Amino acid sequence: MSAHLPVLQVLIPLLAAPFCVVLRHRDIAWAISLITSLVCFAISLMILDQVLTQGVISYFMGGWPAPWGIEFRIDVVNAYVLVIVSAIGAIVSLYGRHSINKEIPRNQIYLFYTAYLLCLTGLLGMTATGDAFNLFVFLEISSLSTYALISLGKNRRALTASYQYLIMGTLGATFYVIGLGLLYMMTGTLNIVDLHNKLADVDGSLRTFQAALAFLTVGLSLKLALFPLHLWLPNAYTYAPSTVTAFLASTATKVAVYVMLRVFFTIFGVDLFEETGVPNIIMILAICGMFVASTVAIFQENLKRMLAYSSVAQIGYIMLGISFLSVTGVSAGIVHLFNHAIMKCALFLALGCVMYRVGSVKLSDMHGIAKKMPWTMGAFVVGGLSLIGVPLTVGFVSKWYLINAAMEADMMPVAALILLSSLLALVYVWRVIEVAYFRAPKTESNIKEAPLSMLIPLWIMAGASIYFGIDTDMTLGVAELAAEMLVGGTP
Amino acid sequence: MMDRKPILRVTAKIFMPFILLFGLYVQIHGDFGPGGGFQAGVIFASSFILYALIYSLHDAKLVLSSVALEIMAAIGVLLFAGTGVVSFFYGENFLNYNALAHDPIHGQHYGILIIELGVGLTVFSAMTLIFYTFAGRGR
Amino acid sequence: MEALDFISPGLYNYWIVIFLMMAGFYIVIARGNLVKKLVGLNIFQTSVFLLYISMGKVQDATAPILGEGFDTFSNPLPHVLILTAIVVGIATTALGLSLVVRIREAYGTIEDKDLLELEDETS
Amino acid sequence: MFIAATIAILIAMALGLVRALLGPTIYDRILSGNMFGTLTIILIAVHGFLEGRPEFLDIALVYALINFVATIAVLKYFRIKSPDKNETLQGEEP
Amino acid sequence: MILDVLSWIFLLLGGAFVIIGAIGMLRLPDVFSRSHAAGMVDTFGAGMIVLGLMLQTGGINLILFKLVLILFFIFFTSPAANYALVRAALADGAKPILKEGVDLQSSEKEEGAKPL
Amino acid sequence: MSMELSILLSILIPIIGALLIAVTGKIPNLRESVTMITSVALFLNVLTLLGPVLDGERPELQLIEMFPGLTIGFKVEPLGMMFSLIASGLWILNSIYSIGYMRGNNEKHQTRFYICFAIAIAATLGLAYSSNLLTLFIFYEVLTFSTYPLVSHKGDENAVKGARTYLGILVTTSVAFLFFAIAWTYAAAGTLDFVDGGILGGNVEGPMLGLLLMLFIYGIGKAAVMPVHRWLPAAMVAPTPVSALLHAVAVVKSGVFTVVKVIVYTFGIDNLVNSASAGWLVYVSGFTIIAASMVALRQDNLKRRLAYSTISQLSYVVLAAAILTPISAIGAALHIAAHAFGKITLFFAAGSIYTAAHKTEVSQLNGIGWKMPITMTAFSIGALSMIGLPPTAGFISKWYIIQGAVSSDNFVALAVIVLSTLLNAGYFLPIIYAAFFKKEEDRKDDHHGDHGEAPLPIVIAITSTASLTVLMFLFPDVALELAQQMIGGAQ
Amino acid sequence: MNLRRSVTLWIILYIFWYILSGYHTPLLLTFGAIACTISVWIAHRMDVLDQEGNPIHLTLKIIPYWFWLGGEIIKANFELAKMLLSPKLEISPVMFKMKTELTNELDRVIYANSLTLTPITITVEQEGDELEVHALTVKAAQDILGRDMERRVKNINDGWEG
Ligand code: NA
Ligand code: NA
Repeated sequence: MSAHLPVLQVLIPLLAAPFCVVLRHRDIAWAISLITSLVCFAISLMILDQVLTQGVISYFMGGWPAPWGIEFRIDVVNAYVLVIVSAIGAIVSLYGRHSINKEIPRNQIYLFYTAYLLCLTGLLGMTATGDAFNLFVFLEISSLSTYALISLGKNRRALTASYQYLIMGTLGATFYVIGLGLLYMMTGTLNIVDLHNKLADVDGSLRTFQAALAFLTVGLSLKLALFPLHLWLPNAYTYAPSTVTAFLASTATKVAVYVMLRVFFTIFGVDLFEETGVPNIIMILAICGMFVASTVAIFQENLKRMLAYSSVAQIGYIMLGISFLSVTGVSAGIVHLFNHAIMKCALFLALGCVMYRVGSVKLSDMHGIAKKMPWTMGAFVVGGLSLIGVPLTVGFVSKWYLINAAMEADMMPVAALILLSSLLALVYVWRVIEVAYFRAPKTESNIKEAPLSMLIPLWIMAGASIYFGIDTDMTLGVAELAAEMLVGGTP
Repeated sequence: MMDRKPILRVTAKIFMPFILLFGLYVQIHGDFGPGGGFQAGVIFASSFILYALIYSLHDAKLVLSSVALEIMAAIGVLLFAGTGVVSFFYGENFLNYNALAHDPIHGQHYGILIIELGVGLTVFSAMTLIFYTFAGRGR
Repeated sequence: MEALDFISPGLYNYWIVIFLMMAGFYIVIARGNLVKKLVGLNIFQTSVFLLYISMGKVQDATAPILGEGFDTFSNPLPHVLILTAIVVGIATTALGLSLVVRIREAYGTIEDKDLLELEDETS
Repeated sequence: MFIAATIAILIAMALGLVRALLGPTIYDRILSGNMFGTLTIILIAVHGFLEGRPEFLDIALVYALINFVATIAVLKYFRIKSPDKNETLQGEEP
Repeated sequence: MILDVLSWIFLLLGGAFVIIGAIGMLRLPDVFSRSHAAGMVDTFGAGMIVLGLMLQTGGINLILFKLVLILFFIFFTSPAANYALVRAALADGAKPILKEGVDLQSSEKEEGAKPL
Repeated sequence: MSMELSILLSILIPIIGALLIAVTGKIPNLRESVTMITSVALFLNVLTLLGPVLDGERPELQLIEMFPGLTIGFKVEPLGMMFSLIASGLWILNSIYSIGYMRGNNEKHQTRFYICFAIAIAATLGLAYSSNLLTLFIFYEVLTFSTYPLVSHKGDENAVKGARTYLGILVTTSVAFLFFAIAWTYAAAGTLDFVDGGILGGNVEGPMLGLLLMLFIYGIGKAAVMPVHRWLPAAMVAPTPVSALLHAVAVVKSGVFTVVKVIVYTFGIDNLVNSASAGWLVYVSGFTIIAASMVALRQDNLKRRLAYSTISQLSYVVLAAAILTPISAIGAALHIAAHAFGKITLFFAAGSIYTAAHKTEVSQLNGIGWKMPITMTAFSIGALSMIGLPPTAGFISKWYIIQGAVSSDNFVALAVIVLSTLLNAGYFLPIIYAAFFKKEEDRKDDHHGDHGEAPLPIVIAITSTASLTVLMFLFPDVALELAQQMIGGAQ
Repeated sequence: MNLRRSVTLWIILYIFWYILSGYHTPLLLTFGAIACTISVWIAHRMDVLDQEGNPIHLTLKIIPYWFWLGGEIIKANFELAKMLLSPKLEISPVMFKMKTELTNELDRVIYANSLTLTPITITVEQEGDELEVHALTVKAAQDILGRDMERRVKNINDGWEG
């Protein structure tokens, strides 16, 4: 069976989803999604192992060779992303049961798990596939289920948030398909590696490449919420059910970034990509995003919204790293992909616990909460420190690499800007710490610590954001391999 | 309601069986041209939606209930993905149907037929379901 | 026929594509009514279908289906792609519409402007 | 000759679009939308001939069906959804 | 050859009527009168073009049959859609622009029906 | 006991202490006993390292290697040895004093106070033993954050405002400048280890070296070189034991300690002398000395006057290091110790006056010397040390600094020292004069008119620190030996 | 279930299938049979299998009517085209209600649709024996009231009792 791992990775959640519909019971649906996501995680680890030991895995649907058949092609880069997505998926499933039972109407819970599994399918599919159009299909599977998941939020604003995301997301996906269509006209293929090979022979003007790349970039930027195309994100993250927010924040945008890496480095290649001038634009937008979003985050009263803006800023870091076009920079971007997924997951899971017990994640409702929920807030602090980039947390590792990439490129001011924006992160994290730890509770209430079934996944993530801040062999090692491969131009 | 709209009702009545059959035709002949399942699903769903529009949602649900549709959608997905899995057990890649019959040509045909059936079922039930919720909520 | 070259397949298509793109995009951005935005979105997506239709003859790839007495299509790929894109488009529209219905239920309006006011009140 | 027909259809589509934009009532727009749909079907059919791709006829048929269903659906939707009749009839919101 | 010429004539005629109908859409004063023009495009214009295509199929075959289906479909659904539209407009309170002072009764023949 | 274990214990003992304090928080006597035992144990543990270090050994402990070239590790060198001795030794006295002060003033949140205090000490020792800049940076930040609750201890609006200024300035400068400088150093030298003779020689040159030095100096906000001194007066909202911690035991000492370490082990004195890009530092620190003294002259609030005195005294250390001669470097090291003993005495005295007489202003101190003879005698000894007169420690350190300035013909430095000595005398001698030779004014609204000496623990503490100030003058051998060893390596 | 109508519908559908299919292999023909059965079954469930929904009784007589109607459509279209192209848009729209003599609901629908298919007149509402018609010219309105078309529709259905 090990030969079929790439397709099983995507197929298992897809097959599991209908069972949730047919069986209809919320606990059974939860059990299905938990088992499925654990299996997915195991498979992703096996795939990573295979890739690291045997090199690139190529799997052709139906046995037809490229470019006709759809290929699942897994190298270090996407093996790594598969691990991230499925790990977060497993943690979130483990965590979600109580939170979902509380936040979602009873008769819709089985639909929630169905949509969740479909979303997982889409994200894993996007990552695993080697066909650019197939990627679009998976993108839409994940997007559609995401819209559904967001709309399940309790507040009625979840509906408008979902609608807003639907409009922006669809625009993004359509831009992507247009860009892809232009590439297809030039090359006649949709296979990513094939595209790379054939683009080299196309003697089109720079204009045509720019046009195609522009469409692809704008489309993907919408999906990954690159400033200033992030407008859908704050509402979506704020009003979605807590579990969904945690899942989306740590997977959806990450996968979109991965796709962008593929487009930039695998399809176009560093040289052509650099020639188009797009990297400079991305760098500027990334830096603007880091500052604007962090600044806005400081003024948020709703913590989910605060973290949402922080995500926009963090995406800025990732894109900044990529825009350096150097091994160090791209490594920084890729490792931050992983690191940010972990820390944001921890943070949103912590907020999920607060939501579960307090019923609100507004700062004004959290005075002195650390006394009542020490473990939850402890994990929040760990995540927050990581967000700031404090040494011994994952956030430090990526920021260190990022700054080094800037220094390497002789861009001292950029390095300084990275640090200054970390200060903004410090301000918004500190606001929470001060309120949670140093303010007296407004009213006497009998808020208890969150249940263990939520705390354990939360602390797995919090622990991971410390562990991988100290032991960087795995994350950095793989990220560097991936970056070398992408920047080195070997598809 | 239905008695007051004879023009629409009669038009729908005459067309309904033909639309349904056309849907099935597209479904079965899908393997001669790609994408049959989807088109068939759309056509089939359109006929149900038309029926619900001209008669009523209640009437449409009597013909096919939401629960039945949800289960059909699920079966559709299972058919689609499950067929591919079968090929594993013959040591072939996912979606490789050469294994499904004695000779590869027929194997592929059966495979595609079943897959398209899955797609058609899913598309049909998903579209109809969405319409049901949409129309059911709108008053 | 040379005078009419501008409408020969390969050129006039692109003008339509561009026009539809612009029109759809404009409607999505400028319209305040949620349904109209969806209509705009659909028009925008339609431009993609046209784009893919107009490249029907780009390459001479053959269908990966084994022949059995009947001919294979010259290049079925765009065909498949369009259909897929249409499925996605329809699914998106349907989901969008059901969201609009629920928004109407929750807020009593589907105008952007009114929604913003209502949200400001509650938040 | 196919091309002449194509041009005619495109011109008609453009004129229909003008009406759709002018309105003034929602029904004018639906009417031209429906006409636009029919013209699209014909265009697909003619285009199929032009390109030697008769399989486009299937698409045309499906499109015709959807066009019809969509028109009925939209009419039903808008009639139900306009508690204030004058507003709908004036079409354009201020 | 004759079929060809006939086909061209149908195509041109269809094209012409499609355009004329579209012009009618623009010129006519209200949604009720415009629906006449729309019907013209939907049925006659479209029908002529499809007829023209039918003559190009070169014999009785599947393509011809599908074109017939399209034709049938258009002819059956167009009046229904048109009716649904006009009825909806009327029910919504739209007032048709009518010529005033017309007395259909006066010019009526003996055995004719009476307008209510 | 192995030396590795001693190093580890130096950090672990206060942390374990903090945990025990948390556990025993409900029983004040037990809690305070834990504090005392911990501080004594720590001091004894630190003492075990002194012998080997004096014998020329440099015990090392590598804790974590995050990635190649970036480690969390410790290495005890003479300067760090001296600093750790000061910090752990003064902690004992400060604990004694704290018990008297906190109980005497009925302060709230005492458990939190002792916990944070212990953590701050742990951070200080970690900082003192750091073998590289990154480790140092981490403990530097831990120190900042662990002292925040101490500074904002009173919890009223004023305290929170002051604490925020404290945190804001220290963190901002450390992240924006210090961390940036560290990253730059790493990018240039490929290592962050403290090495005899520095690591930057040949890597960064000319004006860039000056710029880097500037980033370090202003990044080390704890050294309070103007204009980043604002946090120090702002932190005067803290209770007196905390002020003592800030001014004498840990915080500002960490600042100047870091400055000396960076100049000696990162830049290398020779390297800086050769490149002549450190000249500006003499002026900047000189200006700070004079300006802060003049501000101190105008302060009526006793603690504020002491605060500005600290700013001025810290710049002595910076100036001494900036003179860039071995002798002045010895002076710098000695001045860290001398100022520690002197200033803690002065703060203890201020707190003692507050506890016993509830007086905070200089103008209220007329005749107080007769009511609180021990306190005011100790105060006088501290003041003499600040001015640099025998028989106090301040004389010795100042002597070395002057020698350095003379030997390098640095007349600017010399002039600054002479002028500032006059100014120091100008703001300290009037206090002593008023305390002993002016008559107390009769004030009817003063309910605390009748008071005697402060509580016993305070008296014990203050006597001990004053004695240390004198003892260091009489027996400067150990301190001198350590300081010389530090320089010995650099030559 | 109306067995006669079900069977006839099945047969008609199967012919439809046979023509559409093009590939007359046993497999596809079997599929066709299944498809027709499913369609009839659903149609039955939808309750569309009555004389309105499956008007097989009209098959022969309606064809001459179609030819006649075709002629009318052509005439009316040219008339409307002339009106639309003339610089002065000479229209005189009228709308009126009338009672039809047709007794059968299906006939009424055929009549109403025929009116709509020929330009210049459209049916706005048809309910029971009452018809509301919009005409672009007074003359067209008067033609309707002349009842020529109505009689022809009545003829199609002559002799059949529903
Ligand atoms: Na008519
Ligand atoms: Na008509």
